[in-house]
Amino acid sequence: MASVTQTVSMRRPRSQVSSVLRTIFGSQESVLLVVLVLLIAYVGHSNSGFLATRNMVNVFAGYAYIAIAALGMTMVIVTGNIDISVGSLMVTLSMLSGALVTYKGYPSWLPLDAIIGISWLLPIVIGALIGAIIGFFVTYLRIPAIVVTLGFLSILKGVLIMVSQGERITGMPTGYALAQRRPLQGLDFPIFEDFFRMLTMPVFFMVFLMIVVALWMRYSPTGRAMYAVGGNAEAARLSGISEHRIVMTAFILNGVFVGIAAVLNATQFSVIQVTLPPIELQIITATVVGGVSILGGTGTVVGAVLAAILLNTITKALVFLDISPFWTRAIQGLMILVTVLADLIRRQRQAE
Amino acid sequence: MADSQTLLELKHISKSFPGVKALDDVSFDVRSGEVHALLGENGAGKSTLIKIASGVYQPDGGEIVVGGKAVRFGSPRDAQVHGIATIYQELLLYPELSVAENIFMGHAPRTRLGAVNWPEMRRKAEELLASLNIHDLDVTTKVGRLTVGNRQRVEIAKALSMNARVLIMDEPTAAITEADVERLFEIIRLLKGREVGVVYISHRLHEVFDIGDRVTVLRDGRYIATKAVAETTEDELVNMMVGRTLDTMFPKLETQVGEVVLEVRGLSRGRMVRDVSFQLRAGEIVGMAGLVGSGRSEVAQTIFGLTPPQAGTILMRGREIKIKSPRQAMRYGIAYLPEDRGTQGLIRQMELRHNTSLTVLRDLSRAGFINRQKEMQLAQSTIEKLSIRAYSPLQIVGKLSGGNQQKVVVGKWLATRPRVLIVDEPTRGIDVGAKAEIHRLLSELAQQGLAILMISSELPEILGMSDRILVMREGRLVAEFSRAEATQENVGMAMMGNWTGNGNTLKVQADGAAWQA
Amino acid sequence: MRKFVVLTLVLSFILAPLAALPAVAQEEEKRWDGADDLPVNPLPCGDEPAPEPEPKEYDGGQPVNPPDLAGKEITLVDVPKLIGIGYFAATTKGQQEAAEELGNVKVTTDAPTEANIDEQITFIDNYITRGVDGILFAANDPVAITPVLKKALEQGIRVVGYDANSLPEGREWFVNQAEFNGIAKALLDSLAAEKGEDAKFGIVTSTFTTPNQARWIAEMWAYAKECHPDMVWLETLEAQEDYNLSFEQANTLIDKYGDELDGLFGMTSVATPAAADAVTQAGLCGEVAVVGLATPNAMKPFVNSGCVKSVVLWNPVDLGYAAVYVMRQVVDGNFKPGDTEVEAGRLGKLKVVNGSEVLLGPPFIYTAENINDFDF
Amino acid sequence: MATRETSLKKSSPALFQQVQGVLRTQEGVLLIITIISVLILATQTDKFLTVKNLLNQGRLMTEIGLIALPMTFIIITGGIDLSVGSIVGLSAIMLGYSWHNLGFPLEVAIAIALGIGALAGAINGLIITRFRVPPLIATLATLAFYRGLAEGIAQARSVTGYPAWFFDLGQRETLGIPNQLYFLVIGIVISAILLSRTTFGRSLYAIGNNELAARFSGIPVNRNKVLIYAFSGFMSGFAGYVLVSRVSTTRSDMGSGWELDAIAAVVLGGTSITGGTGSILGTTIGLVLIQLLKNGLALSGVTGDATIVVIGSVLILSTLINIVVQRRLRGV
Repeated sequence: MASVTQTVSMRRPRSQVSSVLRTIFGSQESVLLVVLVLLIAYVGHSNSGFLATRNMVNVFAGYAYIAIAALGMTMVIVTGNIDISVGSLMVTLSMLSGALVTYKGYPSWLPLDAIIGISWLLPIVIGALIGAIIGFFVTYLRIPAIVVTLGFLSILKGVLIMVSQGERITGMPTGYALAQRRPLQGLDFPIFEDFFRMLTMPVFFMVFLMIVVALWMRYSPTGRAMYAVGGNAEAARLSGISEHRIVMTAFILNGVFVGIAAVLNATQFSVIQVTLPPIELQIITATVVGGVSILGGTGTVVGAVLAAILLNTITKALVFLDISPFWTRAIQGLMILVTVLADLIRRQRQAE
Repeated sequence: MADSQTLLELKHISKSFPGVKALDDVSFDVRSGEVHALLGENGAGKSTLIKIASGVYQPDGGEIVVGGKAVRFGSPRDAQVHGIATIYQELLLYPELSVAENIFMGHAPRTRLGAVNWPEMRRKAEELLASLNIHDLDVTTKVGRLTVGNRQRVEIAKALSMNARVLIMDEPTAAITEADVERLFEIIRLLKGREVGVVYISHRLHEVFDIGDRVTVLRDGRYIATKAVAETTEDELVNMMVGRTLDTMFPKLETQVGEVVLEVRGLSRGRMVRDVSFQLRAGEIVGMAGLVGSGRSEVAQTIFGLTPPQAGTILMRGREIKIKSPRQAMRYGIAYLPEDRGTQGLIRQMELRHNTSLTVLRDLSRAGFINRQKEMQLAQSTIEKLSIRAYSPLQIVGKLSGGNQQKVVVGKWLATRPRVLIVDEPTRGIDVGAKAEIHRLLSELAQQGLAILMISSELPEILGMSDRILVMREGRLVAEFSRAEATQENVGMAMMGNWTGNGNTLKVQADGAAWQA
Repeated sequence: MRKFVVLTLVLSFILAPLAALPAVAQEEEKRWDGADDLPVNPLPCGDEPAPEPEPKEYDGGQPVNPPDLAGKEITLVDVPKLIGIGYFAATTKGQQEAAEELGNVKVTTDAPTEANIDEQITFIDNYITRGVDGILFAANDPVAITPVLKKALEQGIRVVGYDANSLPEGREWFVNQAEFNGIAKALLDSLAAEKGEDAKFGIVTSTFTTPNQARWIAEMWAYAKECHPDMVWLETLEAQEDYNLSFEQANTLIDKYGDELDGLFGMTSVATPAAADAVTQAGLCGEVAVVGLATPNAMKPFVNSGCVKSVVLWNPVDLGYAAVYVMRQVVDGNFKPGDTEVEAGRLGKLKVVNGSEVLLGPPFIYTAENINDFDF
Repeated sequence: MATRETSLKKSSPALFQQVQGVLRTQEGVLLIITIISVLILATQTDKFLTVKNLLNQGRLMTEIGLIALPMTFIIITGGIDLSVGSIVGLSAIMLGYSWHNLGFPLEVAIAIALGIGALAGAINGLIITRFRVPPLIATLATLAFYRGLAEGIAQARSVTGYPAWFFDLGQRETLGIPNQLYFLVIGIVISAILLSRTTFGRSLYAIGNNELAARFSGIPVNRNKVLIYAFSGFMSGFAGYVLVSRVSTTRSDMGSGWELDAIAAVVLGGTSITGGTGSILGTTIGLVLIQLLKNGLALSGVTGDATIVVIGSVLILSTLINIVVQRRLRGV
């Protein structure tokens, strides 16, 4: 008995420390935040240029479109599915947006602002539509999501090239450039001026949409139902939740967010082009590094957004640290691996 | 009881599946404030009936009457709206979500804006649990970290959160231990007091007598009879269920107890297996009792090499052996029938012959190539020897009944020609007839000289089948009884930890100072 | 215990590169610039005329028993590195223009959607089987593509390359848009004119393994050493043919070097407008000069706004046009090994250099005066 | 179940029964789709259905085929390997690097390349089994990591100038058949036997259907998983070697995107992405179908962009047809 009390009393102080640690490392979001801050601090320490406002803008804005697409991907993965066609879809919708704004055949009475509005909104609608088609194949025809989206990956890619013939789009009107990397206009803040000068349109959209989606997934019955469907589809069905409707919703919203990301992507440059980098892998990586379980049922959009920012920070940090460019990809891969392992080990600890 | 009203009535229900008539003109009703037990062997139509009552299936004929009005349930949701909630055997919960959210999934309290009102949800969940006399559950814990007993309580709370008037429980005690069963019964009594009608399905007849008011028996999809529990006997119910007279539930055969086959000394692993020592002799059935979480399965899995021991020795016929993997354990002649047939014992999507051969693939193959004839022969002989009711060795195992599935698991382990057979909950979720068959099988195997360690949560089974009884508590072996000494009381007391009998405490354990503290 | 060993093994495999990080961090002088190892041939500084190169023996391959199709209609296939980027859309345009002009040539463009060596080979292989009279190509890898081109020659198919070469034995002629050293000179002289002899600059290229880009950088390196010795090479970053990545990399260079940075070179038709976009959006027009290879349409907004002074490029429409003309002349027997020039429609006579290459001409420099005259 | 079987047998004539028997298997349905596609393509061009063209297609699909075989094993166990394309690149680079830069004899360099491939695969397996990382995530991370290693080792240099014998495998023929095709056929036969006839193959199905039960039955689950991932790495290394021999040079971007091609062939072949079912025969048919579609369409004058649209549609449609046919036949 004596020995028992002793161990208990000895554990006390340690458990306080560990409880602090546990709060910090209790969720993947806070782990990512800590890693992000440490990384920025470390790189800033060895090269102070890294902390300059302009660089910080680019650190946060650079992957904004990846982060926004990751919002939709989070929903899809939380419901236990996956979408690997998002890269092709995003490029297709970017091109569509550019094609709409440079189209010459509008009736002359249509004001330019309306044309710009159409080119901002229609791609999002089309994205939702394609999401609905994918969702239909997955839910009603019961084809695994990975097969459907693998198919759509090449269908969209092929159609895009056929239609565009590889031509890039230039000559968009000035008002179209929604997401250029300039500080938001018309804002005047007496305090934290530097901070708010970092707020560019892509960052604004990223943060705003993240908050909206995070709240929606936490507070809306539909958002909760996504976790239910991914966690235990049978139980969800018996709770009166329509699995088909929820999975459809996830794919449609995924299409919407890919559409938003595509428009932001198209409107930040003076040229829109049909190159097809494998963005889907970056988006999925951001999502899983953000702690969204590939098995469904758990994970938050905050983690996914933080992970997207972290991935971009790593890329830039390696340049600032003068790492040989040949090794950057290896180090990126390694850091992804380490973060994923840390998340899993943390979860296993918690489970014990 | 006099003014109790009928909450739910199923009248002349029929239901067919391709090739099978599952229910044929069955009637059933539940009144407020009663526990109506539903009995029948597997395949008798119990689950079809409750699935109709809960809206999963739609009947081909007959009608459903709720509160005097005929209704149609198009989906489980419809049944819930009419106050009928069902708790299935596989608890349908979301492991990654909190207790509160599990309870209120699909009907969470909302704010005026239509958003989920989290504080309110937590408060209501706590209230609900308190009303069930459950005070030891934190509503913010993830359900994945709860014990099975606690998960079941969450399920009950979930049902009540939907204002259920009728609660259907499908074998609620199959996966929990005596202590949890007691708490469950307390809750059921509480619900009776609140005029809830409970439909109770179990294979354990004594529970029907403990908690039931009326009992209905089904057989082969037909209605047999409804009786007041007070006016019937266990034998009568068994006869109605099986349609014939069963000789005995526990056909214990006299055996010649031989030499020590397996001995473990000071076996330890983690917190669940602490300094466990015992012996198994040829021809002997040793029962292992204990609450869920007392470390029974963990001891078995440690011996079997699934979780290799951290300390202690294992001796086979007096020779010390090292076991680090199931494969090694099998080489020494140890076989282990895991407790969960569906997830651990069988590969349900595979054919019967592929299941029976899984443990002996090496013996059936030469240079890694499987001899398909031998595999087929093995399957056929297993079907014959264990009288498995399957139309062919090619049948998908998942389509067999529970008892026959369990026989396949037994068969696949017998194929390894073990000397030591560890069976973990061998008759869980199996109907009475099949249960008796499994018991007879175990007895016969012991008679043939096999050493059997039988882990079970059913005390009657332990008492009825064992030559010796070991009791586990908190990872330690705390008591040992001979067949003659063991009674329901003293074994139960030992399991619960307030047994203070004399003479039978394990000597080995008594020496350990830590144990006494 | 075993678990521990395995864990250590896995971890050490993973962490070994991390431990080598200090070794990986590069020294200032040895910084990688994306050049290749082949010999360089810098042009003389300033306006001095280039010395006439020594004539070289014809070193291309020859088709085996090609059918005589002189004057007859021929079917050609064009397999560029990839489809889906503006540059090859422009060469295709030129090819169609030439085909229309000639009237007896049919040419289709078909290539993979990613710059992928093995897929490009498969495309060419399929067209050999299908039976075409001639193949035009722009190689993703000079060595990898050669075996399949030789197979085409063996079957009597005519092979002419453009934009990116194979090994000489893989094709009969290669239409060279501009010599590497000429491009290098034009780029560096443009920057010097804009930002002075002591300009410090960074480069955004496609990948270090893309042959043309590596070659240009090697020639720039050699030419700068001779003629602009005070210029400072800061850093070269890879950005594939990806506009987003090019934009980010340009931003990274701008942020990392701050006021130090005087100029950015874009080595691809994607990187240059992306770099101009980055400079414009950072509000650094005039501070940071953008010089590079690009097509006019993409650069018009920047040149018109004055942010970019000059864009270096041959005319890719002309390049595609010339390739078809060269092919026609080869088929007609008007252009044989040993010839020193070839007739190419509206482009006039083109010179043969380097044994088996047809030179399109000196690189063209687009400025605010002339850029609006072009539309591709 | 039993009653339905007999009633079917009574009502159907013998030929119909046989057709049904074929249709009951995923491979059968796929085979019919393949035959129909081939017949349609053959009417479009006479260049398509010739021995020479078909053998040449065999040469071109060998590398993906070699990777798709172990991928079938992995997907049957419910896993996936996204890093195969990167391992191809890493092995190719190691081959050139250890020959050209480290001065090993070419034979040894080939062995090193294969060994590195197997090692990279085994690392995948260890991460998946020891740390219990879901395969998709583990190999997504090593996809980036192995490609990065290849780039780091290559330092943007490609190695060329191999001796003539080195090209025997990739560019020459024996008895009129491309050399690498022999290896693919041997690979297919060995893999098919391994999967359908041996204890090892059986254990993979068991793992895919119920990993826990397999472990409880004494099957060395972790060991077998590490083995198949190592096998996958080895075959990717071998594919890298075949590719280098075919195209005569090494580059660090070799094999990028191949993971999706291999997965498409496996999934098209009827292997369930959730594990438990599938066969090498199916994968082989899937592989052949994709290659012949690409080739046949190209020969019929369809350009590459339209071809990938067709392939994407075929992937979805044939899966759909298979699901519908199976559902109908099983009466579910």
